[in-house]
Amino acid sequence: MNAQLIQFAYLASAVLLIVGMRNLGSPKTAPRGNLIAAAGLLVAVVATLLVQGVVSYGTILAGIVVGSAIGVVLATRIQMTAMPQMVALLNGFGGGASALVASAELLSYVRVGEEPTGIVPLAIVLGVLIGGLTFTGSLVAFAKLQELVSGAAVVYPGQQFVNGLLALITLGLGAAMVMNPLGLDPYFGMVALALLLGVLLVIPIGGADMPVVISLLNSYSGLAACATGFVLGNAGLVISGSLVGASGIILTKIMCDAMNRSLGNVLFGAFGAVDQTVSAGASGGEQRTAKGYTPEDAAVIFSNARSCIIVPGYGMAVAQAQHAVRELSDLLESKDISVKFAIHPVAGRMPGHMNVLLAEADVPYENLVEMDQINSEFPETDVALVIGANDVVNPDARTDKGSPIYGMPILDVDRAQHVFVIKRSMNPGFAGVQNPLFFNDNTMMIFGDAKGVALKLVEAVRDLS
Amino acid sequence: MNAQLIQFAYLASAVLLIVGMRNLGSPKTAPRGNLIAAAGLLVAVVATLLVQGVVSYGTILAGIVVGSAIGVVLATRIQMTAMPQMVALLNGFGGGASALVASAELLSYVRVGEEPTGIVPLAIVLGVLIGGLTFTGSLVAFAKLQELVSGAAVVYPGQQFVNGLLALITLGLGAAMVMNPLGLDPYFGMVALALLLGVLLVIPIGGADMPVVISLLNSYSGLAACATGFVLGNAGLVISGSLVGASGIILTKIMCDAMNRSLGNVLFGAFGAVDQTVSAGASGGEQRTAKGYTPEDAAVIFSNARSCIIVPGYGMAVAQAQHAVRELSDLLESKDISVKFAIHPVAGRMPGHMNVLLAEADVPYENLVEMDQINSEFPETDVALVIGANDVVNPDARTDKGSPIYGMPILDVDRAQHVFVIKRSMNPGFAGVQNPLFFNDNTMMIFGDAKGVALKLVEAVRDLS
Amino acid sequence: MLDNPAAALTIFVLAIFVGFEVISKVPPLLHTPLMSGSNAISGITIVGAILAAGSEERTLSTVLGFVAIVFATINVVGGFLVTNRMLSMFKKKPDRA
Amino acid sequence: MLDNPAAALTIFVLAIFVGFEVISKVPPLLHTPLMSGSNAISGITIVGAILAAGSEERTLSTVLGFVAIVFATINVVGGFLVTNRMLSMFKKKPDRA
Ligand SMILES: NC(=O)c1ccc[n+]([C@@H]2O[C@H](COP(=O)([O-])OP(=O)(O)OC[C@H]3O[C@@H](n4cnc5c(N)ncnc54)[C@H](OP(=O)(O)O)[C@@H]3O)[C@@H](O)[C@H]2O)c1
Ligand SMILES: NC(=O)c1ccc[n+]([C@@H]2O[C@H](COP(=O)([O-])OP(=O)(O)OC[C@H]3O[C@@H](n4cnc5c(N)ncnc54)[C@H](OP(=O)(O)O)[C@@H]3O)[C@@H](O)[C@H]2O)c1
Repeated sequence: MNAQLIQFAYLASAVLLIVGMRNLGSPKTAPRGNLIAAAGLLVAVVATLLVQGVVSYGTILAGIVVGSAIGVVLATRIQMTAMPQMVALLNGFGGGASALVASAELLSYVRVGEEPTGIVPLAIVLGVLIGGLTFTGSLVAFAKLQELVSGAAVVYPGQQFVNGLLALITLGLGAAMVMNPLGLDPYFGMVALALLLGVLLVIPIGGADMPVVISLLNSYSGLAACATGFVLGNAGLVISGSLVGASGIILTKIMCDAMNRSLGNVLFGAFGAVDQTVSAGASGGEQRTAKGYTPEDAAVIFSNARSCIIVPGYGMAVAQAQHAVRELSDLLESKDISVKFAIHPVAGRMPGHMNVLLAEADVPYENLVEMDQINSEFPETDVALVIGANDVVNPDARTDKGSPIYGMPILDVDRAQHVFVIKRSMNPGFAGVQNPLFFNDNTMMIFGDAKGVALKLVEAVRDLS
Repeated sequence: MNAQLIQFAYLASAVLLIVGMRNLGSPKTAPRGNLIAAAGLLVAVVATLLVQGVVSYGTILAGIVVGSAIGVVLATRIQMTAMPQMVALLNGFGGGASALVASAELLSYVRVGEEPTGIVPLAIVLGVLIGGLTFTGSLVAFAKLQELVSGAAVVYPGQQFVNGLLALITLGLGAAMVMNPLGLDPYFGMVALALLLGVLLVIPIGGADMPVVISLLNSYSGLAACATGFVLGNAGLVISGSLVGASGIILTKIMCDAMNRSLGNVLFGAFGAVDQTVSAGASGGEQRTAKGYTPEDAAVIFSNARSCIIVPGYGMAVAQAQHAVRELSDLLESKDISVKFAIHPVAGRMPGHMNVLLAEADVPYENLVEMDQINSEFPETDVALVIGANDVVNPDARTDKGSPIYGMPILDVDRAQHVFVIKRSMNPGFAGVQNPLFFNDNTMMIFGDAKGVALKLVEAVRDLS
Repeated sequence: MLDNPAAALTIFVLAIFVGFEVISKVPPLLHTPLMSGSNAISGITIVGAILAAGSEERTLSTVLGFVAIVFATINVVGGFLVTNRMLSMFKKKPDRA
Repeated sequence: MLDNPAAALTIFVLAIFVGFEVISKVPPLLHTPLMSGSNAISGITIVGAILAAGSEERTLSTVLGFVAIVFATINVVGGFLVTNRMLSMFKKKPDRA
């Protein structure tokens, strides 16, 4: 096909990707948006197959078939609660592919003996570096989330010094390559170090901070694709890569803001390792006990309630309790109790995680209300039902300047008339701090697994009427 | 300066323009946004002065000095009520400049005897065509708004056929030029026809529809700049031109939506000529009379009111009544009456026109409330004070399917406890339709010039207490 | 720089997207200054005018270029100044409220 | 097409702007599908992989290209499918309400 035409095809593909992303902005148009974006990618692939010089269709087809098979299996088997690790894994493959492409280009320059010019050497180095780091980093994140390895932050003395040193050496090797692109020794060193750095930079980050890391790595994988775009002089790659780069950065920032932590603190703060003990001490001076209640106790209160706000958290995801919760909410609605769901931006382990789980359980999305919209409603609400959430409902974030989560915006459940909290124990949540909510007079703790308790609540409410 | 560097300067300039436009999004950052955009243009100009081959600095400086002097005088002398014609005039100059640049480029190709290639001939034709049309069209719009000529729509039989024919011939000449860029005969014909078309296309449009036309011409002037960008192979021009093109289209669409009319109807409907009589008949079947009241009557009602919403319209602008209105609102507030301003998107003769006038009179912008936000408040409001507005408060738009403004979103003043309407007579507004609001039992008409009546109201309210 | 039509078109399309996204976020409150401000930006064609007027020889092209500079400068200077004048009038509520 | 670094950079910068504007409009409700969807798009690098794997000779480059195709395809196919699965779960309230 005419080279010009192919470039217009890439432009069309980029437009489809942009239009698709725009359609992702509303639940009504989002499925179509996803299809449009996929069509955009398809256009790019088809256009590429028509590039002169692309001839080994067998190899290409084999690769696509193998990749598609794996992709289909992953996408259809994965449970909704496991989305964070799914995204991590896929992201790793994307980064790895970019690193491989940049490497392949370098090797063919070397084979032909022609020196790359202009921005190409730099782009090759960035593609290999960012892509490689994304690859191993994402795999470690996956392993932590899938609990193949411990999710705890792995820290040791001098860690940041070692990482800093390695990063410097890697950059040095990269610079050497830019100077002399055809010398392969620095290349191999750089690849090895980039892969190592991906591991080392992610292990000190606690399991629950993984989504921030994944989002950041997602941004990186976009930038790596962008770099290969510069290597190949392909505007389609540059545009799509930039889109992903921007998207990842924005989501990272949203998560950090919603936790009131800086990105630096997430990446280097080793939250979930040292901090935990320190902070648990901070508010745990006096030793108070919270009273446990039974689902039957709660049912009595429900029988007089007119309104209920359900606050789901990470525990609901772990317990796979979304369907039971949905059942409960249907039951309450059938008793003329208005039910809404209050969704904190970082409830769970991924931004928007709770929305997906509840949508899976057929909760209509109009009932999923964002934090800012619903906070004013708690004082007029009879029951706030907290299911496996902890940090996102910790009033210390509002009042206790000493708390490590001070300043994090929270859901004001403590202002509701009654608060029920379902969790298994008095153990703290991800941030490792005690939650004074549990000791309030209007709080009833109902200990147990989220799913089990939700089902018992259903029974108890049903029995009462 | 190095050619590459200059291109990076253009990129920097484009980034400044984009960032500037983004800052225009909020009243707090907008003044800074305007400065950033101006800085962006300055960067582009300076970079251009450093281009090799640019040598006649005397000529350039002379042009800039003359242009700046005129620009400064215009910008500082113009009254806020005359903004629509000011924008029209400036816009005409922009379009004219683009047409001149495209022509100059064509002439230098001809002089050198070198045939332009690729997209350049098409870009030249588009630059001349769109730029020329924008130039004369904007000047006619200016003349109508400034009342140098009658604002009425000029229509004659066969008008659209003639215009269509001329447009076809113009396009034919353009096509001839693209085929044979160095033949100058079609060029001169095309220029003449483009200038003529600008006039002919705008005269059938009524004075009050001018803002839509101006906004559309604004978009055109951007596209003309974009075309010269393609002619010169200058990305800075392409980017900035596209920004303006997009901006004009969006504003045009907003205005059409707010009037519930299609762009085609605005451009070819000759609103303000024929329709007027037809539609006046439509709702004027029975002959009712509205009762006139004095400002003193109104003051009595104000003495018992707690809340007032002021609805300004075109009449307030014409009467230059904004300062008097501000005085009235201050007085009412000092009597513990809450005062808000309800701003209809097309009140006045330009989108956002009322906001600028009231801002000029020092009304804080938090008090200027958009239609969608304020409509629900009318039923709980004691007094809706309509000042020189008519169509934007016509309840027929909600209820009378036969009305030409049926479907246009309006301000629901008729739902307030009392409605005062200040205007000079029972004459209809721009759309030429009677307004049943004036005959409602809870409506008091106060006839007179908006400024005079507002000042009398101030006195009367003051005297009463 | 834009010898390659595909690159030029790509830039054009992306800029249109940016324009639509950025402009559609501007609230109605500011539509008049937005109109005059974006109008001023269309004076960017002054860049082309300088290139046309700036060459050594005095030909018809440079004359057209000179007129174009005057026109474009009026548009730019007038546009930004009047926008600035308008914007400086928008004020927040003073403490009296 | 991007032989000219300025054009390439211009496209990059504009695309970043488009990305920021478009993404920041997506509501929190849809952040998880947004993440998986944009993740799938990063698989666009499959284009580069095809170019690398597609040449006639069987060199180390084509082998790397083959692996890259597999990786990128997993990313693309898995990403879009799982996003689709998620999005198809988001439903409006049925009439019962
Ligand atoms: N969403 C994101 O994007 C994101 C990203 C990074 C970090 N984070 C962090 O993650 C945290 C999210 O807050 P969150 O309130 O959702 O969760 P959380 O604070 O981590 O608390 C979850 C609670 O669920 C309980 N739980 C665990 N398994 C359970 C089960 N099977 N049944 C019942 N309860 C169970 C746990 O208590 P028991 O052990 O007593 O049962 C725990 O206290 C925040 O600190 C946030 O900063 C979120
Ligand atoms: N803003 C835009 O962007 C835009 C664009 C295109 C079209 N339009 C159209 O313009 C109209 C705007 O509606 P509008 O309600 O603001 O204006 P309008 O419907 O045109 O009515 C203005 C009223 O002000 C009165 N008036 C004129 N001079 C006055 C004076 N000196 N003192 C007191 N009253 C005076 C007139 O009545 P008397 O003669 O009896 O005094 C007239 O009825 C709409 O039809 C809209 O579609 C607006």
